[in-house]
Amino acid sequence: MTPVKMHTRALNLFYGEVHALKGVDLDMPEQCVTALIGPSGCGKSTFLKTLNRMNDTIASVRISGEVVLDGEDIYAKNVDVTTLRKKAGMVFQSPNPFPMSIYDNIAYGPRIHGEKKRIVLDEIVEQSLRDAAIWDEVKDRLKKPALGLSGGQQQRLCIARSLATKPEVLLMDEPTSALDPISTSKIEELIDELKRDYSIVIVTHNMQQAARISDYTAFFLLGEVVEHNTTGDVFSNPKDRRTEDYITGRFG
Amino acid sequence: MKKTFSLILAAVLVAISVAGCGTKSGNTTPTPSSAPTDASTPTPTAANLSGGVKTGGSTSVEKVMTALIYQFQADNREVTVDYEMNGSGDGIKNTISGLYELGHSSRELKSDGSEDGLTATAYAIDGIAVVVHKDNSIATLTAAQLRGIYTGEITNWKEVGGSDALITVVTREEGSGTRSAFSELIGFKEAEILTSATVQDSTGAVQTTVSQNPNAIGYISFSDADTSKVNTVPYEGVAVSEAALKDGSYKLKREFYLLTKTGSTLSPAAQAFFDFVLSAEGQKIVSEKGLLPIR
Amino acid sequence: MNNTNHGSITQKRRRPSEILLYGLIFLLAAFLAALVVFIIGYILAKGLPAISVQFLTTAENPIEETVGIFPSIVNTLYIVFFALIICVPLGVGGAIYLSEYAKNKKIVGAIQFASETLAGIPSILYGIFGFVFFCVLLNLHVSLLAGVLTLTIMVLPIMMRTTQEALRAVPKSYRDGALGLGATKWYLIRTILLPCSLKGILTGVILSVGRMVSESAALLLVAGGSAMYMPRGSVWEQLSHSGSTLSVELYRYAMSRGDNSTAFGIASVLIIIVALLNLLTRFVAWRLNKR
Amino acid sequence: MTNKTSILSGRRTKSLVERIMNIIFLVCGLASVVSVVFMTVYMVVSGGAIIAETGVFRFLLGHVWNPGGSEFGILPMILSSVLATLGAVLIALPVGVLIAVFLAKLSPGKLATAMRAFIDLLAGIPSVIYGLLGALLLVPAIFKLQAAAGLPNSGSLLAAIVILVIMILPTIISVSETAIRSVPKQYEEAALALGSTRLQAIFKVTVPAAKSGIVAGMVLGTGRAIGEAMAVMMVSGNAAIMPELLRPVRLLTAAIPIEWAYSSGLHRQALYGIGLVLFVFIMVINLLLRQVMKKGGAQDE
Repeated sequence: MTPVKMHTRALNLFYGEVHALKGVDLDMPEQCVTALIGPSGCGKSTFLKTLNRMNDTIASVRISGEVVLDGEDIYAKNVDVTTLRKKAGMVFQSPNPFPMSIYDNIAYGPRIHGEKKRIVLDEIVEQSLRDAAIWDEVKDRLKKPALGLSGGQQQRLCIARSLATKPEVLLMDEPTSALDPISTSKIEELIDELKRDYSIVIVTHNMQQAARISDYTAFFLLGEVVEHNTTGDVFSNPKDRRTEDYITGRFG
Repeated sequence: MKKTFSLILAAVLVAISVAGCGTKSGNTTPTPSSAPTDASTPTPTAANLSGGVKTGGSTSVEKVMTALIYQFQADNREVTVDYEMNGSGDGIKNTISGLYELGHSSRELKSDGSEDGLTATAYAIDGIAVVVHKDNSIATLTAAQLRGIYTGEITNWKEVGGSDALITVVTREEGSGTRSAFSELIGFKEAEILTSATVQDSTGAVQTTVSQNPNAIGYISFSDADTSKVNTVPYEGVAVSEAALKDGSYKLKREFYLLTKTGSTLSPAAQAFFDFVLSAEGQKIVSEKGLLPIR
Repeated sequence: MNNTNHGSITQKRRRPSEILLYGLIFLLAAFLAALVVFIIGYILAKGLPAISVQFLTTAENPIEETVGIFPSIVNTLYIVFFALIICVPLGVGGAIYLSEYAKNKKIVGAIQFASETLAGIPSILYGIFGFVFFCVLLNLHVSLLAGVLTLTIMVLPIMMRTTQEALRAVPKSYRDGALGLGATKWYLIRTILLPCSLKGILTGVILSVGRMVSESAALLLVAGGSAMYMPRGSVWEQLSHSGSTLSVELYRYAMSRGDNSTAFGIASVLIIIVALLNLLTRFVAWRLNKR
Repeated sequence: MTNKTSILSGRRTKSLVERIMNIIFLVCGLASVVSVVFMTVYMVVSGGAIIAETGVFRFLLGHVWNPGGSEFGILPMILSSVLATLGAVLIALPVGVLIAVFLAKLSPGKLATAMRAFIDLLAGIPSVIYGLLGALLLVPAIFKLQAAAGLPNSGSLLAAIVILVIMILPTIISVSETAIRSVPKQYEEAALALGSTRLQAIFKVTVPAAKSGIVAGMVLGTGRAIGEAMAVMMVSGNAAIMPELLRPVRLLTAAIPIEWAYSSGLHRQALYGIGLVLFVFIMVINLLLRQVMKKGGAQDE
């Protein structure tokens, strides 16, 4: 079994009275893609947002249980959230580049983490855009506003922006649901390459996508992990009837 | 929604109408009894006067003029005297144009021809008091010293026998009657006034400014001087007082004038008011308000 | 940036500059709050004692030297009321034209630019224009009427802007629905647009009243100052006199007459009026989005 | 059988009413245009006389204001107005933006609404009240500074600046806060996700994104600062000399009411001239505002 990069033990989460996550135990192996699938409102995005503590920004959230990254519990008192989020980068559902130039978008991460030297930033920007497979499309207009790019390009820019902070984990919240099929396939190819360097956790509605690009799949239902196994097993012989009903499209 | 809008409109309308006509019958305040001390009969008014008298002009005569008007209206229920307090420039212009029957001014008419066609009748003598802060116990100031202070040659109180502090010169704005009278009496041209002097646009404002600034010196009309706020400085050794004004020992004084269009006759009501001002009762109010009656 | 050893997430990166910035922000916010409370508290503390029935309902009596601001309250009511009578229809009409009728860009651009310019002009310049145009040229002389007309132009942009916002807030579906049923434009305006945007117009009225009550520079020049008489004669006669509103009277008591306690009394009255108007605006806004 | 109603407009009166209404609303709309045209014409006509008389340069650049001697130089007043406005805006802008960030992002809901209500009150208070408080509290407080600087106690440019800061803060705060609030939330989320702290996210992403709104607030504040007359007249000492921080100054706006009551003839026309100069200043600022809004708008699309 490949080593585990992140795991959760007995993870519970409450939005005020709503019990969104119920005792979730999940291992996310290194250098692999773990897909989280399930009907909308099953808690998969909420779960993803606990991994880089983005839920902290929501006032009425209460969390219990353990979330461990490289052996460290990320909800411990002495954790520096900014370092955590640097280490576990996130890409959001709808592309949200900053209203700045393409260059400044990518350089934003390194700059806030103290990188000032121009030549180093240039190198990081180029490398990140190459890693996100968008360098060729933007290399001669780095100074142009990022909002001028197409939807697909913007999402790859956001991925490049996360890569620029040198994360180890990439959390992707339905990255392609707002994109056209061509851009979606580009992103999926990109994810396939990225998993060589990064541990990736991706939330998706699209089961074909999960089947194509993920190594492991976890099926969420009403805040619980119903089944978690290699993608092959989950899709070819699901153990739990509810998983089978879901992936054959009988409900949900 | 419509209801709230019309409700507010109605409320405002009611307030106006109540205010507008409700008090049409003259003042609601009790009619002022004539001065309690002497029981002189009110001056016999001519046949029951009525109508309005339009007057306007200088603000520095406000204190005495509002009292005169108030008393005159009390004696003549049907007469209303309007007093537009918008400055002597406005007063002079509108008396020439005939808008006002009577103009108010606190300075003599200019001889440069711009104010011809008016006759100025003095009805009160107002002293000009040099004032300083309550804590400033300067004994006296001579004309030369005042000239030095106001032209910026003397800058420290110790040069005139005061404590060691820079003098803050406070003066009135360009065009003010009090300022032209003061500079004439002390003997310097208005253009020579210290350019960095603090300028205030009324007697009260000068007094307020001086009352808050220990090192300040200003000049105001004696009738407005409030000795609880400021100290008056004796001029050439003579303290300002009604007696000193009367016997002429206090030199800083100027007259208040009623302006009329030369050659035109006033309406009966206006003429009655004009006579009232110069009458014994009018002159009594003049002295009650701290001025020296002309008669 | 070294990518290899990532360092544990438990390093606390305490940035000194951040603490300083947080401190500065909270300090400034606290200072402003304290300043506002002090200003209002000081004025009310000094002013409320001066307020009495006599203070509010009588005119000044120069003989017995009693103080009363009733005439200036009436002058303020006159100016506010008659200015509203003129500027509400004009403002609402103008806004309706802009949002419903205007077709060619140039007129719309001109009206919009004019409205924005009027909003930006300081009140002292309204004073000069009002004096030169209304008092001298139209021979109204320094009077409440001149004050009414000057303030009408001053608050016109407020009425137009708030009405425009209110009209914009009316859902497009209402317009399409009415027009779809064959309603004429005026019918649509009368039966749907005006009723729906009434609250917005009311907000505009309240804002305009607030602006007019606090106005002093322009009125000092245009409506002058002689508020010492109880209102008498017909409304028209009252309008043709000069007279000072509360704010102008506040200036005269504070400076020309140096009587601070009365000045603070008037200041307190003004603050109470402004506070009530603010509450009214919040109440209308609250009712607006409650629907 | 449905009877087919003809769609040709039968009743002539309906279109008449429409046309009348159209004209009425057009007239209402043009009211503002007519007002601005009349205002511009009469400001130029009344103010132009003195400028023609004394010559534009002598009027604008003359050092001496002595109406009695027909010397009308308003350079000291122009500089005083510019310095006072600049000083006020340079202080009020950063303070205003920081407080706007506090209200929009850092303060708990109830506290923010309470403070906003108070700030609205601050904005609504008549300027005369600021003048009164300034004359009674602020000016005497500055006496100590003046004494230390070896200058006589008096009203001063500093007092005018402080009063103007307090008066334009509410405008800058409310406009900046609205601008900050309208920046899409996900910009900040994206910044946080990259590991920036709360303040970094706010000051490096959200505030820059709200730049055009903040600049608009600044221009509005500048317009209000330049236009203030009464409060400034009560605290600045009104001396028509070259401006220095701790010496009394006379601003363009204050110069008008201070001499208005007793001015006549050429002197009154000189005050109109000052009004015209102010009018031109304000129009320039308004045009500036429109450019900023247009440019700002384009950048956000």
